[in-house]
Amino acid sequence: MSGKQNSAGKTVFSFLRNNTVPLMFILICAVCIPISGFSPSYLLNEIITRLGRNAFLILSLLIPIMAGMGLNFGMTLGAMAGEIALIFVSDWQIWGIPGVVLAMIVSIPFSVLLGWVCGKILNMAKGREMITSYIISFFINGIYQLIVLYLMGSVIPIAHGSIKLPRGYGIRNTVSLLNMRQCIDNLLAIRIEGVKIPVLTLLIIALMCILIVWFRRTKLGQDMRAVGQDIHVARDAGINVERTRIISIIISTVLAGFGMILYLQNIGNLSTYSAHSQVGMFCIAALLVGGASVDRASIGNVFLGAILFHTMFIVAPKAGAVITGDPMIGEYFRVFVSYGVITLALIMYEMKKRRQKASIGAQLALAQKDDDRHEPGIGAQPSPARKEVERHE
Amino acid sequence: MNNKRKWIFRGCTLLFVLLLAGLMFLVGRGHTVYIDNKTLEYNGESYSALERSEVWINGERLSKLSKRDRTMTTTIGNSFEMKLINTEKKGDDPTEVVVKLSLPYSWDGILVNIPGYLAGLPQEAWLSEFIIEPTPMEEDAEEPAGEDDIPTAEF
Amino acid sequence: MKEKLASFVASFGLPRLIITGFLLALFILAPIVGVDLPMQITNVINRFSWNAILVLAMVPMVHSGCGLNFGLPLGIISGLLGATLSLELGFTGPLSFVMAVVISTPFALMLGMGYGVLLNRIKGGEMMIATYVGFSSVSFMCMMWLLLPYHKPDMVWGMAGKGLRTTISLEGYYDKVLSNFLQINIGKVSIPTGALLLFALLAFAMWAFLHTKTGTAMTAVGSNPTFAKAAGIKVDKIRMLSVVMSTWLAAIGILVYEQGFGFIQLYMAPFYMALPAVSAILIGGASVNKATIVHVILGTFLFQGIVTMTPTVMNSVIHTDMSEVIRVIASNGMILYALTRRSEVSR
Amino acid sequence: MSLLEMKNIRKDFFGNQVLTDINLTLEEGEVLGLVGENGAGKSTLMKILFGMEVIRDTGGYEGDILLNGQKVDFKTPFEALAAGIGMVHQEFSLIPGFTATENILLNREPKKKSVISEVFGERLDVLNRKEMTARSEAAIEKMGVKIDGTMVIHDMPVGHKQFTEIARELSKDQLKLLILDEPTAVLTEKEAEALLSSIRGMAAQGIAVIFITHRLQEILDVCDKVVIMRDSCVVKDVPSSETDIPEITRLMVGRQMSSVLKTEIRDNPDAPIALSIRKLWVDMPGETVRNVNLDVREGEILGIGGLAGQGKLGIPNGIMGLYDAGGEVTLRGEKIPLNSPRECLNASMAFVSEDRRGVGLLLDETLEWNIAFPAMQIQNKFLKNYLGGLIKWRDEKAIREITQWYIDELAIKCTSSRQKAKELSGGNQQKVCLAKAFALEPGFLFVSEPTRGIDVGAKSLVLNALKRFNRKSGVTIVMISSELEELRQTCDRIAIVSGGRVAGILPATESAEQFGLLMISQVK
Repeated sequence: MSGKQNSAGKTVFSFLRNNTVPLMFILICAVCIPISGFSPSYLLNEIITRLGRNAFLILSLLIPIMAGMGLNFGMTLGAMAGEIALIFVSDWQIWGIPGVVLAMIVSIPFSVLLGWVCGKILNMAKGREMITSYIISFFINGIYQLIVLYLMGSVIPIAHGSIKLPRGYGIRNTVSLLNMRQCIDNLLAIRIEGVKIPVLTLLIIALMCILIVWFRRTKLGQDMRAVGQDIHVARDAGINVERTRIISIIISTVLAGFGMILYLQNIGNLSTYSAHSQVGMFCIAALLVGGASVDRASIGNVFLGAILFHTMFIVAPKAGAVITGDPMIGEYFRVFVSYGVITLALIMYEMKKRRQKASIGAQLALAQKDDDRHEPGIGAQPSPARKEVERHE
Repeated sequence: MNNKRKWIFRGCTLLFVLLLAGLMFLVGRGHTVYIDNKTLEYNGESYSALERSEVWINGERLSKLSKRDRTMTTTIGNSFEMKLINTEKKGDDPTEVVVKLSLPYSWDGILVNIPGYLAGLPQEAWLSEFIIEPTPMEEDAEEPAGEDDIPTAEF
Repeated sequence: MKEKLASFVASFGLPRLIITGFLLALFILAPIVGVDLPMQITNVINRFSWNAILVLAMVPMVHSGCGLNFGLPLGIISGLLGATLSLELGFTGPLSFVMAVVISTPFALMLGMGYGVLLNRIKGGEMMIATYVGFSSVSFMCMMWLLLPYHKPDMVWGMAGKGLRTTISLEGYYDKVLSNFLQINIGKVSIPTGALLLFALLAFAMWAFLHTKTGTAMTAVGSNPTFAKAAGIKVDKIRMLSVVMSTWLAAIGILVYEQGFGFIQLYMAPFYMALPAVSAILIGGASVNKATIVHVILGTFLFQGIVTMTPTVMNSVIHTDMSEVIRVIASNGMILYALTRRSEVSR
Repeated sequence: MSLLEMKNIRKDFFGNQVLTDINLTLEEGEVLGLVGENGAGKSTLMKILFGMEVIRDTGGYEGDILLNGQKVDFKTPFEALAAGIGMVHQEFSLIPGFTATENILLNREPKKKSVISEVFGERLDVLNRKEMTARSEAAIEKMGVKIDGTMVIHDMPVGHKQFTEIARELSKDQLKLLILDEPTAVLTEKEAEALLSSIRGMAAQGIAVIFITHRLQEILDVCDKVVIMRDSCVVKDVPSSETDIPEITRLMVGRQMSSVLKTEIRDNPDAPIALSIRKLWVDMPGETVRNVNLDVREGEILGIGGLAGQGKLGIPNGIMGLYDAGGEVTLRGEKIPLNSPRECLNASMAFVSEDRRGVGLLLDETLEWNIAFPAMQIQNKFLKNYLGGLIKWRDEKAIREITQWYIDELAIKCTSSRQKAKELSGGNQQKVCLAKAFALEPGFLFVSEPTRGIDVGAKSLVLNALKRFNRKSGVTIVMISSELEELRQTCDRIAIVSGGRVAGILPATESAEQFGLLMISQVK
């Protein structure tokens, strides 16, 4: 009887522990929504807009996680590739959906190149992929600035003055994408009780999800999962580990490029030098809010995360303003929460690794007790967890 | 053999993507079309402005042009179609004209003169490139904020 | 000869060589293109004196094997708390600096200890988590700067009467108190003796510490934690000590920076302060697990040299200010280089 | 024609002969049992056969390997696999989050083509799950032991993991020869039986098996012939029906003892107990200790021997606090708290670890630091006190002197006392480790595998230094070694650890067979 209760308590506890972050966010949202006083239809509208805007970007993070490379802070690279493509396309004056499609095509070579570089570097820094990919995003940002601020218009031909800085080269701080603004969102869009649903965008996202599911079932997907779980075993089995890892980063970068283009077509203008700088951080935070961890993430995490994170994002400033009378508090609060959630997820991941190690000692002590009782029996079997843990150190 | 087959497939895909890109260049080219109702001087002759001209695009009225008025619209692709409902002189009955134009690829802004078009003049008389003087915007050319940016609210 | 050169390049590191060469070229170019060299040198020395202690703060954690302290902002926050409280409590002039140091110390110790406990629980993942601990604490303090009951009129927003301003002028407080202390002027070059002296003092203390029993233990922990454990060292305690030291030095470092700069910068300003310090010490020759005082001095000088010299010299040469971009590429490139080296401890 | 023939195989690691003129033949469907002490050369032989990279990296091997009469020389394990040789290693090579089926067919999955894979290459083929299930089931069938193909590895009992590995080898159609390296070590009795019968089944299907184990009964049960190795040579190659366990044991460990050192061995049963160990368990990966009781007498050198992986290394590592441990340890009547290296060192115990590079040395620091460090930290030696002891300054001069003294005393070959530890050879590094322990002037010393990986000359120097230290200063020493001969030369009494427990304690003068029997008594 008590044993049953105990095990039920344990399941509840482990459920709570494994889902701390999403539960915390549900709580935050539940408190903030009534305080903010937004109407449900407004909220719903905003959430759907933001879901359509961001889901694709967040999806791009899944594949490196599958390949065991952690959260790809280098997705910023894809975002930059997308931005470069958009600058070109808007200089060529290709508008509307053709503009978006062309930008995606143009972004591919840039993304592949950047992803390849990133993958190469990460292969040199195994075990600290995350901090390295994080620094790579800064480093490439420098190169991006060099290209966009100094080379475009002077070396790389840019025809239109409207996107160039007055000095004759370099791109302006904002490039208007008015001519492709929400072109995808508005096509086939339907309104239900004042809530606009961008059907085409959602279709594209759904297609992407199907692609990811399909990808998991391919040989390459299987190899990535193998590499992600145990790099040595995968190598012994003849899988080209380095190449597989590079491919996973390239795919992620290309998808991030597409995601950034979709994101910017919704926003309608491009902040040339800052649009990408926070994108990685927000996407990673959203994914983690959805209950993903450094080594495990699913499509469900993406959507749950996008919805919860953006609900918080919408209501926090207003709620903060209502509570403290200062709208900035809410602004800072949501920034704090984004960083806090990443910090928490990273800490929990590292602690989980340590906990696994510590549990074996406890098992041995237990076996010893059994041993005493059954003396002089041959004794307990080596603990089954043993070998796995050794390998994973 | 297998390799060859692989490269054929890859080549086809690449070709397809490039063709798609090319197609996008054609169908996605955006233009701004300016429609003028002004008196046109051509070869010493003068074609006077209409009393009134309504410009309809895609079944919606864009604007109503009086004498010396100008309106503008944007269009994607190189073919452009509009319907004009013209009143030549005060008191005249309005006449309907459907205008179909093929827009030159390299021009961003295109100026169409209605009186010239209606008079059946050669194309170079009523179709011209419209260049906006790049107005020096007061946007500061300072360094981008870059990494010191505060995370923005817009996301 | 060629081999010797190759081995020198290998040991010194190509990126480091490029950066040193670049700075040398700048110094040579400067007089040719008509830049005021004495003024530039004064600038470099001044900026060196502002930043050196922040770079010095990297040393203890590198020594104890915690890696590069990307969590520097945590220490900076303690310094900012000390600074603002010192002003709020009405101290002025040099005394306000002393009080800022005194007040920030307990904050640095407390935050450092918490940070140390955390880092001891996540051995192996220090650098990434440190980065994000820094970020979260900065964004948390953004709220606090608004909410904490500061009242001093020259610190808070004029309209609301509460909430600290983003930048607070230190005029009348400790603006340049160290720099002007015993300042030496040789021709056009002026040397901020006081600030340099404080750095020298702290650097000496650090050097001395590394020669004591505990300092030796710290180096051993960084060099081989299992060896240290087998030799009876409480590894966690030593690591904790190094984290606290680093945090405290960061607190002092930001105060010295402020006295040179003349302003307290709040809110998002400490956000990316770790990166320049990290890349400076790496440029100086440190690696993820080895760092000395020489690396600190050399690195700060090289880094600040590039930061100050590039804008002016580049501007005179090509009439474009590419310094920001060059700084970003050089400093982050240096960090990348260090991260991708196989960790230099041979096992 | 034989399936496999190995002729005059020789191999040395940097001048250290590990295989001498090995000859071996194996017929189709034959089961060969390979036995020998650790370090006898079994695994090196198998590595050569399997084309492991480590062999080529260390200069290759001499002699010929003939497979079906054809000379082969595998550059990589993949070539060996292609030629029909499969090997199940001691450590599992399985992906924990995959099912048994996915692991069995790892990187050999049947696939289906699609338009996308035509463009982006065959890695984008979709896996053919149905075919995978069929193939893995066929392999499991072949093995004769029932395991669930859909079960995820990390939920499996250890035995099933082992069977998954074997099934993986069996799923390769070209498999002709299967090498099993101590496959029963992790199995329960029932599972081991199942495995043995499946080996017989495989043999019946014409697959030859090389079976390495320490459980001699298994060899006799299942093998057609036994090959016994000792000291890098094959000492006997007999049909298993013509031999028995005592003979095999004797051949495994038997050796003529050098009579020179025998005289120095003393046994003093009346000496007081120095260290008493009760109910010790240690969680050291691969060297688990369970319920060890052991008494060490004052002034003796006690040897601890046993086969690798049986837990002998866990004992000192656990007591000295390097791995999680539990139980009771008393030194001269005082209880020593476990899991605290500091307390042990304070109680004047010292430890020379078997893991020189990982635990024993600060590779990037000077010899001075290495030798003086523990003594400085534990006993405040080599320090100058300033401000009434507030500042404890490193006394570089004293450190240099003591280092120099040990360099001379132990004949450490180095350029100076400031040379970095990583630049020394293995034997000299070991001497530095000893010097580090001696500098603590301990009352009780653990020495773990003092001669591992060092050449013969250095070996006797190190062992002599230990013996001298014990005899001169009367320090009690516990020496752990895999080499029985070395223990018998140096120690007074020898405890044999088997299956994580002390199987017995014998005087060093006892015959090799006796030790051998103890070694395999509780092997699991």
